[in-house]
Amino acid sequence: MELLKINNLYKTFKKHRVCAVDGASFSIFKGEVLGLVGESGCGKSTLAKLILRLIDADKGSIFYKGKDLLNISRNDMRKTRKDLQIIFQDPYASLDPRMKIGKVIEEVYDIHKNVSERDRKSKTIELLETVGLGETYLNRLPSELSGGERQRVGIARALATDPEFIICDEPVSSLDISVQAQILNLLIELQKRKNLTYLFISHDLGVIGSICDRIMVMQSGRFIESGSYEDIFKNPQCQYTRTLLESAFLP
Amino acid sequence: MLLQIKDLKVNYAGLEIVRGIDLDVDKGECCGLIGESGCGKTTVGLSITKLIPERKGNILAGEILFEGRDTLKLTSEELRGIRGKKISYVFQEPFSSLNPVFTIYEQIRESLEEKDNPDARIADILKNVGLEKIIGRKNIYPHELSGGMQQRAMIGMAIASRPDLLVLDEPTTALDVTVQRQILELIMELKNKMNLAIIFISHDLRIVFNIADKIAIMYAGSIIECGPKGKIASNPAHPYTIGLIDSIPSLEHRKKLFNAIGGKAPLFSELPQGCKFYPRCRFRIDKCLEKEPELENVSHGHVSRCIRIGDIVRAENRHNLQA
Amino acid sequence: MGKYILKRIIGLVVLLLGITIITFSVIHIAPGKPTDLEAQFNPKVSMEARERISHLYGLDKPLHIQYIAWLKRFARFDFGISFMDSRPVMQKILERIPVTLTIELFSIILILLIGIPIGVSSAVKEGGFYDRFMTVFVFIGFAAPTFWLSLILMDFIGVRWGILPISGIKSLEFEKFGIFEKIIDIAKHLTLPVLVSAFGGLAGISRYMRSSMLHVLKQDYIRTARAKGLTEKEVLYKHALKNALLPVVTIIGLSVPGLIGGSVIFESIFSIPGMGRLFYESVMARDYPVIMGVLVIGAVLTLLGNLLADISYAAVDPRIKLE
Amino acid sequence: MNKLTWFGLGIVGFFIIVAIFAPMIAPYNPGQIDIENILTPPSSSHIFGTDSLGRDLFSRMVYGARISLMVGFIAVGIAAIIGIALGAIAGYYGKWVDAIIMRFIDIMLCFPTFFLILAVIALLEPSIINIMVIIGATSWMGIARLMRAEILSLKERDFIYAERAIGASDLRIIARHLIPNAMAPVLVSITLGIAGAILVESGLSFLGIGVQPPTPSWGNILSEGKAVMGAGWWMMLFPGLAIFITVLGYNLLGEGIRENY
Repeated sequence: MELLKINNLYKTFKKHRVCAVDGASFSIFKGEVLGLVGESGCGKSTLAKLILRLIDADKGSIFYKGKDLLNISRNDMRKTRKDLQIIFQDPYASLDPRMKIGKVIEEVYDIHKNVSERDRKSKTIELLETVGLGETYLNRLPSELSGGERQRVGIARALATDPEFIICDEPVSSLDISVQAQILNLLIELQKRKNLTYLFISHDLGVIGSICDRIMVMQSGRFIESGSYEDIFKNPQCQYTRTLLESAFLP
Repeated sequence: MLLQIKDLKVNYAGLEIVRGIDLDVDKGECCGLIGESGCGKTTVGLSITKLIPERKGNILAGEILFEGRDTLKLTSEELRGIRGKKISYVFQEPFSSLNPVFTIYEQIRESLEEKDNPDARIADILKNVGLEKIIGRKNIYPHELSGGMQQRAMIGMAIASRPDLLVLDEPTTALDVTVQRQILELIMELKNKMNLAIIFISHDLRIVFNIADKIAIMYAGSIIECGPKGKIASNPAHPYTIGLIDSIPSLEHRKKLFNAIGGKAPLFSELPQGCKFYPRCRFRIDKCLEKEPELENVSHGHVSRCIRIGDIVRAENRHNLQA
Repeated sequence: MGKYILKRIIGLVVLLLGITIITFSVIHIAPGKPTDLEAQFNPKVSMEARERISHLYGLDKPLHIQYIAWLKRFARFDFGISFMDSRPVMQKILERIPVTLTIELFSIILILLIGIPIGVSSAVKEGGFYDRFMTVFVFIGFAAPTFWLSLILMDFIGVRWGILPISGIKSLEFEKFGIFEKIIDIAKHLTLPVLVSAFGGLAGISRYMRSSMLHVLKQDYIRTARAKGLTEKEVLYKHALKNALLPVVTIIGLSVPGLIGGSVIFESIFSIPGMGRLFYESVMARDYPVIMGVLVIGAVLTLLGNLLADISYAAVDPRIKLE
Repeated sequence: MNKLTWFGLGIVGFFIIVAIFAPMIAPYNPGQIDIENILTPPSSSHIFGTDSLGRDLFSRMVYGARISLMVGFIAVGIAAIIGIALGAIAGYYGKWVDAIIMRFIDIMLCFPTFFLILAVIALLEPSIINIMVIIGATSWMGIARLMRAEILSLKERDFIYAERAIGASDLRIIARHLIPNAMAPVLVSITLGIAGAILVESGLSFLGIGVQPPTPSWGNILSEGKAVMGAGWWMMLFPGLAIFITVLGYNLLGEGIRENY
């Protein structure tokens, strides 16, 4: 079943005078892990922010449950945000440095009122446990946590609204390899247990290859190739995809 | 032996984060120094020519014999004779490692040992590192170059005085994947052409498995395994190395959970007793807590700091890595 | 380059218009017309003076027409006539500008010549006795009120020990002196004002220079310079200093308004016939045309100071292209 | 927090206490004229000596502290409110709003602040309230620029996008996340601003256009001291010293806050 349908999405940043996203059209199906790979500056992160309307697109449309997210009111958009969440790359920049970990989660319940005042604390602890943290983290500040732990808090925050779809914008790129494996395990388990759909963005073909069902290759704002894992890894059509595969140190 | 680091101990920001390192590098040999963030690998690299900022840290003990002389005992005058001349560095962030207000030409000229007729020598260096396009253009500044070109300029500066040893600290981590490959090929080309010894410091096992002759793996301030690349790849003899190899995403292993290492890296202020990897180790037994194991021989030239070398070699479903 | 200058000029015109609008609105800040305020407050100003103000500002006409009329006159540098001695305001101001600018120029030179070396050496010897001593000196410089400092200097150096003259810029028998003695005489008269005017700025620049230098010394390219084997002097006074000096250029531009503003105080105390003193006297006598004239000219001088700072910054920092 | 910062905090605290409990601390009524001992040097009965009207200098100094600190706090309060508001709006909404506010700031920064204040005071009677409002209205630009720069850099940080992603409203983002994170450097400039405001007030009073006698302010006491220069050293020493120490206190405190944030 088609969860999200995006067609010819455009975004140009006046500052850089370069077209960040140049006519992106694709669909995302329920329960799949759609991979998006490309080098830095090709517009992957911009696309992620456009899909959730964190930044405004120049033109194009994004259909979700029959509604075009770019044309609904800000208030309706805020309600639909419950189902669409995002995890960011830099664990240090994705958490408010002054906010305790418990408060980060509770703020989501406060905004969406999806959990009553009384059992917010217990729900927060339960959520922290599902991402491999626990009650001892409630009163800690982000600066006291390691990169991997902060990323787990980011994942917990994304799960707090019980979403259907999560954009993982380079979630493991700035983590050490051993921590990367832990976080990838967590993402794979969560997907199975909560039947989530991921748009998984990364510049690392090894990570993309080991977690994604379908893959889109992006270069300077445009999709130059997309297909199943076998299509992309076994017989890539474009030269750019081939160079990417050669450059990645795939074991 | 070109470089011998003997029982190096270094204190950084009040904590002993290099706790007795022994490492040898021969002429023309590429030695990979692997470790995750905060394990002290960069400090080891910087200690070789005493580049650690005085206020931040100091070298507590150990010797660094370079061509038989201990660099730690050299006068600042003698040390300058080695820095940039015999031992050169290339760092991780090319953009911030180049001085923004001096031209590329001037910064390379500074690294030349013989100051006569610099233009020809600089043109030659630029050709060697693939920067033919900017030969002769004396007023190019760092911000006018791409990331890859900036790193080529850094490498040019490093090889300007034909050094014997290149210390590379994560030279390609900040670059795009395609550019990363080109820079690594350039480094290998220069290594063979100039018979350079290289210390390649990285957190990424995949790169080092491709280019290093010998690999040393660091954890919590000390080397826990060291040996020829082939032996480490096919027959890793320390639980941490096995964990790292299992954490590398590989295509035969699609959609399955990784055999990942649990827990997180220890803080230097709270290092456990005995083996430092004990809290996260799948093969741990009580004996591991008694005292920190020594580096034991696994086979010729291959050592591991683990008392259960025999039993852990046959860990289940651990896939091999081709050399 | 031309496009940049054009853009800057347009920007300046906008700022100039803004200055005139604000100056004009300052005149109309008082609830009633300036003239009513006069009668009820300051008996000195006769009925006839009130007529002159209404005429000058055409107070009967609607505000925007008054403004345009005033702007036309301003464009021809005609600020009307001073109440006190009915001389053209512009002429009175032009007489006074040279004195204030000379004092300011010398105090900026003093600030740079002394402030920068203090800041740099404090940074280089961070944490040492010299650094701590200079930090205390700098804090005293920040906190000491200029008027108190002037009084103390005046009392001791002028009245008690009589080393330096303490008022005006020429001694009585100035006309009889030869050229050389005239210069010495003026210099003696200006020493105290320049010292006082520079004291606050000295603290500011050395504090700023110290933090700028400390910031630069932490950058990667300084580590690269050391790794290249450059002498400590080259690292500090070639690579680091040039980068640390960049922001100081803008700081000079930004300190111009403070210096001009400060002139009011020390020119009144040392009775120096400068712009500040003129402004103070016209404020005390409610001489509006002069008040407005000096206000606008002061702002214009600051504008030129900022423009000078921006252009010199762009010339010094290669990263800023004048596109 | 290092010794200097504690020293600064000590000074600030001391003068606040002096200002609050002025009536209890001052031995005499500050306005009480006493013709017998005009310009007497410090003695057991008048520890700071007396002024040219025989009034007790120590009492006037204590009440002067109240005026100076009040002017300092309220003027900077006004500047902070204007600065934080305009800075946050310019930083968060950007585009033409930002352009207008920034041009307005550039224009205001062109005027030598002291000139602007003098010009405005020349038009209004120099009551304490006017002085506070004028100093406040001409010293908010620094805080506005600082707040704008902080908001601009914070706005691009991922955690602000994350806040939007979980559905937080603009208001919640500005009030709960942007301003609190931007406050540290702004707090430093507010503390230094108080020192600046005290210096400006005493400068104005010294020039005779600030706090009008007989209300005591350190500036106008010092001005009286200038009139009797040579005859009454204590009239010059104590007010100047008080201003100097208070301003030093706030500067040290400001540096201290900057260091540990």
